[in-house]
Amino acid sequence: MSFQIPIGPQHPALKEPISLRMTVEGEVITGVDIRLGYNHRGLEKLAEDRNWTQNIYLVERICGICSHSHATCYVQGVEKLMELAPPKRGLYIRYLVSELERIHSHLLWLGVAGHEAGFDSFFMYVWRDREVVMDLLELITGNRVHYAINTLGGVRRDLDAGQIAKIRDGLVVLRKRSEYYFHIGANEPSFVARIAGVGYLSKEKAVALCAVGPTARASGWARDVRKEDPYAVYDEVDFDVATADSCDVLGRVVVRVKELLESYKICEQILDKLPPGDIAVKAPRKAKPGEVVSRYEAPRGENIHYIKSNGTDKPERLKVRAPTLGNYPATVEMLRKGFIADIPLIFAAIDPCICCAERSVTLIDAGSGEESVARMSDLRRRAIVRHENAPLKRNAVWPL
Amino acid sequence: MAVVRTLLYLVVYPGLLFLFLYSTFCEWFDRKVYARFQNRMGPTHTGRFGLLQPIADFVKLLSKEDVVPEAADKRLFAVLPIIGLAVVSTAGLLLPVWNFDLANPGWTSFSGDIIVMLYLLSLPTLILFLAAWSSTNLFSTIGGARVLTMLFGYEVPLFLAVLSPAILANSWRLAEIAAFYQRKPLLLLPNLLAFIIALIAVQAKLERTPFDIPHAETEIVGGTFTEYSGKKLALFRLTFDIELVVSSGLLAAVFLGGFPGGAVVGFIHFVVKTLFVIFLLCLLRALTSRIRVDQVISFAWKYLAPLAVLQLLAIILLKGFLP
Amino acid sequence: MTDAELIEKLKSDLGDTVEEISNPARRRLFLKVAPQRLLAVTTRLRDAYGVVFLSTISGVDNGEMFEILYHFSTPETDYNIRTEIPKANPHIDSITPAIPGAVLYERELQDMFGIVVDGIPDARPLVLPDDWPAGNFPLRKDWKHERPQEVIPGGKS
Amino acid sequence: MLKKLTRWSRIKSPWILHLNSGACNACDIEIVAALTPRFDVERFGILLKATPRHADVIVASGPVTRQMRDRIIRIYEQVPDPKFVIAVGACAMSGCVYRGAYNIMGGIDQVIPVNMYVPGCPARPDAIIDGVVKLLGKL
Amino acid sequence: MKIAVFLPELLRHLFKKPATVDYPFKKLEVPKDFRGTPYLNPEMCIACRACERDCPAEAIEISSVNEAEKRFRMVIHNDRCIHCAQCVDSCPTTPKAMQMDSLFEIACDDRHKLKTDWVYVRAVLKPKAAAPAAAPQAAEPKT
Repeated sequence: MSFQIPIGPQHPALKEPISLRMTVEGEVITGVDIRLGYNHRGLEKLAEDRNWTQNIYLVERICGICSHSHATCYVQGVEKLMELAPPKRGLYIRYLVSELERIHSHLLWLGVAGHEAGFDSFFMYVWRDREVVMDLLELITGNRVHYAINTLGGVRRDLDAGQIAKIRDGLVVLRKRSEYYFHIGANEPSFVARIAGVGYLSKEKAVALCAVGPTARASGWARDVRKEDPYAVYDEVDFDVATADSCDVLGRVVVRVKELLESYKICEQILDKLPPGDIAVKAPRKAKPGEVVSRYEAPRGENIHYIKSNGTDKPERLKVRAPTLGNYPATVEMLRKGFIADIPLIFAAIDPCICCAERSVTLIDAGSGEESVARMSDLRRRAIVRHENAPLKRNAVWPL
Repeated sequence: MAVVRTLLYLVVYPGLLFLFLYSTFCEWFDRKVYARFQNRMGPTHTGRFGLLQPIADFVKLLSKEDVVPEAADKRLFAVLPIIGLAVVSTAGLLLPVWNFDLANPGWTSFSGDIIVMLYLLSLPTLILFLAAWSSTNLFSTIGGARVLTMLFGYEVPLFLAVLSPAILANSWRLAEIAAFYQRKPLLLLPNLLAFIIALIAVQAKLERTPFDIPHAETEIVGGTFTEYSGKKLALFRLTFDIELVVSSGLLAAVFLGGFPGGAVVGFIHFVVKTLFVIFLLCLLRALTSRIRVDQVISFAWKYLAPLAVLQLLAIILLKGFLP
Repeated sequence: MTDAELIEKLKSDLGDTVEEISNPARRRLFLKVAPQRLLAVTTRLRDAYGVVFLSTISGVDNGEMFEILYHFSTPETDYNIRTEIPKANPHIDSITPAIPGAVLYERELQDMFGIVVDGIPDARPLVLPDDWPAGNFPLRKDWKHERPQEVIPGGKS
Repeated sequence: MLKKLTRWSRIKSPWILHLNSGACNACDIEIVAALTPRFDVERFGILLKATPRHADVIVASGPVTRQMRDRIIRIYEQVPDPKFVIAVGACAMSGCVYRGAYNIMGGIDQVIPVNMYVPGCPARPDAIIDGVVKLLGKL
Repeated sequence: MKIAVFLPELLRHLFKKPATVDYPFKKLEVPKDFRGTPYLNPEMCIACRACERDCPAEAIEISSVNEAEKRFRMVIHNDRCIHCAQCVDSCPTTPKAMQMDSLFEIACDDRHKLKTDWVYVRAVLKPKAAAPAAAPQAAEPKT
């Protein structure tokens, strides 16, 4: 018996709206269809009537996990258009934040992978330790997510000695814990049984379907923008590109943990080499006409912004390609012939960031019961009634 | 007088009311220990130490709107939670906590009650399957199919594992098995392997990680319970809690030497031993990740069942050497 | 191979199939190609230069013309193939025979600009909602939309 | 007495459903972070539920995209009464930076009634807990 | 592969103090540069509208109440604010007229209550000279 199951847009395995329609026979998937569009917000159009400064914050809000990577990619490109040379110290701080963000993103992913596999203890421990890096980011930038540290021509906040010491302490803790999680992830039998051999993607397929980031690297294809097109400080620090050749979800776990360890290394080098001086230069309001292609290695893979200016204070065109979109064809390939139970794992293994891809998949809701769609006016009236009946008490304390 | 006593047995202690309270306590214990394993607090602010948390959940669910899907078989949909609750509560009555007096057994203790107990404990699985099937939701249907598939995996190892202490004790009555091991506690040791097998099988029966496949929320949303809400969900949750108590009570009675010592001491034995079993189950839950349904079946038939048979053989041989 | 050497090689190799090659920044090559020769150039680049990785396809509305850029990258350099098609008759050949991974970007191009991609294996809309009115292409410069009126529930209190 | 009991149980056991209507992930991750050991909302009996049928409180994040609008209403309808909605983050309240985009309908309150607004971009886990506490205090 | 690799960690944490913070009862400390809610320092404001122009989320609205008296009205929509502090960076005065405080627990059941509203008189760049004239009207924060 073959039937179709819808996954999403509201589904516990997905933190974001996307819809996958799986045709399954028993427990085996025979067909996959992805429908994007639930998360499509029309950002590229919006960017055309915002000025260069406003757009930093707009692109930052493409994604809440790799917010810094979008902002940096954009700022890098605009700085080239405006022919600005940010001071060294500013660049070092910018890429320190970007490596810390990679750490936060990979830790987050590691926890989510545990959660999707039903390994809740692992999830809880990883997320507990992720709070360490969140605290560091908050310390540097003033907010846990959406750091807003980039500005045209440099960064907005400087580091002082106390902060540097705290970052160093945090990195020591994180490195120790990451090594421990590597040990767990590679040794816990029930976890390994779930992820080994699942979601196979051969190197040939990965190349043909233009897979990016850790997905491609786990298939043995060593591509990393930081190495092949080193921007800013990456030709001054020493690091390796992590790869694995098992081509499955286990490989992707291994790649990400290895990248974590590389990131700690980069962070320490950045802190060691941090030069004194200014952190930013003043940026003009208008950019010269021109175009630029800006590439950046986000935690999920290559991030690419194409920016075209027409000489005004607003961009003519801003094209954003987030890594997740590039991984969808590969995901469809990986899901084929898998089990229902593997869907969340495989899907999580590309570390999907649907808001990044800013498009989305066809949803059918979880509940199949008869629904009458209430009219908007009706709902609004109800809301008003509720507001009137239930005023917020001053200093209302939750009776515990 | 006898009627009143029987009624008291049925309704208050050790019947429904006691089971209800004790099972909510066990759920709290389970959640709290699970949270502490994960370096969290767990329920804290509901009642003292969050003890009332399961009761709050239960009452809240009772007071919620009850939605029945249009396409579902309404009568079946409504009646199944009640049957499930009745079945596990009946199984609870068979526990040898209160009929400790061997010479004068109550009517709830009879030869062969261990078989009845195991049978009653496998009924909730079938009810769960029916519940999933009758709600006609896609995810529930998949959940229901997984429930049945898993049943074939864990049921045989569980039966075989519980059989081995019974054979050694030469009885089909729970109270007698318990009494036998109270006399010879050392003989509990040969059954250790069976105890582990039974623990794993009970974990699967209760659908807890790593066997929470039928309602794996990241895969098939709510699984079997996707369409249940309000009162019916409350009853199902209660069913699972009571099943947790009853099966841990069964394991305690068969593998840990029962609950000797009269009303008060026996009760303490009961609490300590069931909590110990629940602790082990909770540890198992925190320790593992969910596996796939095909892995459950192959694990059960490749390792659990042969080991259980081996254990059975060893016990029979041992019995030959015993005086 | 440096960018300058690569340009020489490309010029001698591709000849007049490429209208213009420029190199505005390090590792950024811009090739201008006529739309009819796009697939041929892409296939040639893929086979002879190892240009297999398509980063994305960007469309730009230039008023009378649509400019389409195919961003490729290789370990040596980045190739950006530019082609222009008239807005009045927006047709372009699909490059999926050469690069199967291009299908998503081509679908997006269809959605956002109303460019018809000939020979695309899967032409369904990708990002726009199901109830999107046909014939509206949001990224065209002449397309405007009206902001819905925002009603804030609750009175002033 | 019965009324008091149900009220008490409602305050003590709010089960939440997480609904993303096109958010940038930041609020979603912060909501999940509120479940993890550092903030651990299970202390208050809050559990994250997978299906709308089990939930009491919808925690919504993100601006409403055109494609999600009808689905949000359907999910809202599926939650059994009594139900509450918390809008987390600036996007869920008003659309923040996405105001005026062609595919955005505005905040959650343009589609379903909202009982509590939690500002922040993203709202910190403690701010989310604060919002939940204020909502429960209102009951 | 070993069996139960996670066991020591779990057992160790069973008797350890949980990592949970006692949040609603004990407030958390935020770092000193935390970006909370923006507020206006009306004496300093010169109504140049730089903040309004650079705000990415349309959260700041400046309208003129009375052109002759140079009375202006600024509304900060906290329900739209994304707490990026660009308004602080864009503000040309020293000390800044726009500032951020560390307040973040402002959850509310009504969006109207999240607006912050100021009516102020345009100040000159040297606040000391203008202060006596402006003082009676300025700084009427209505929340």
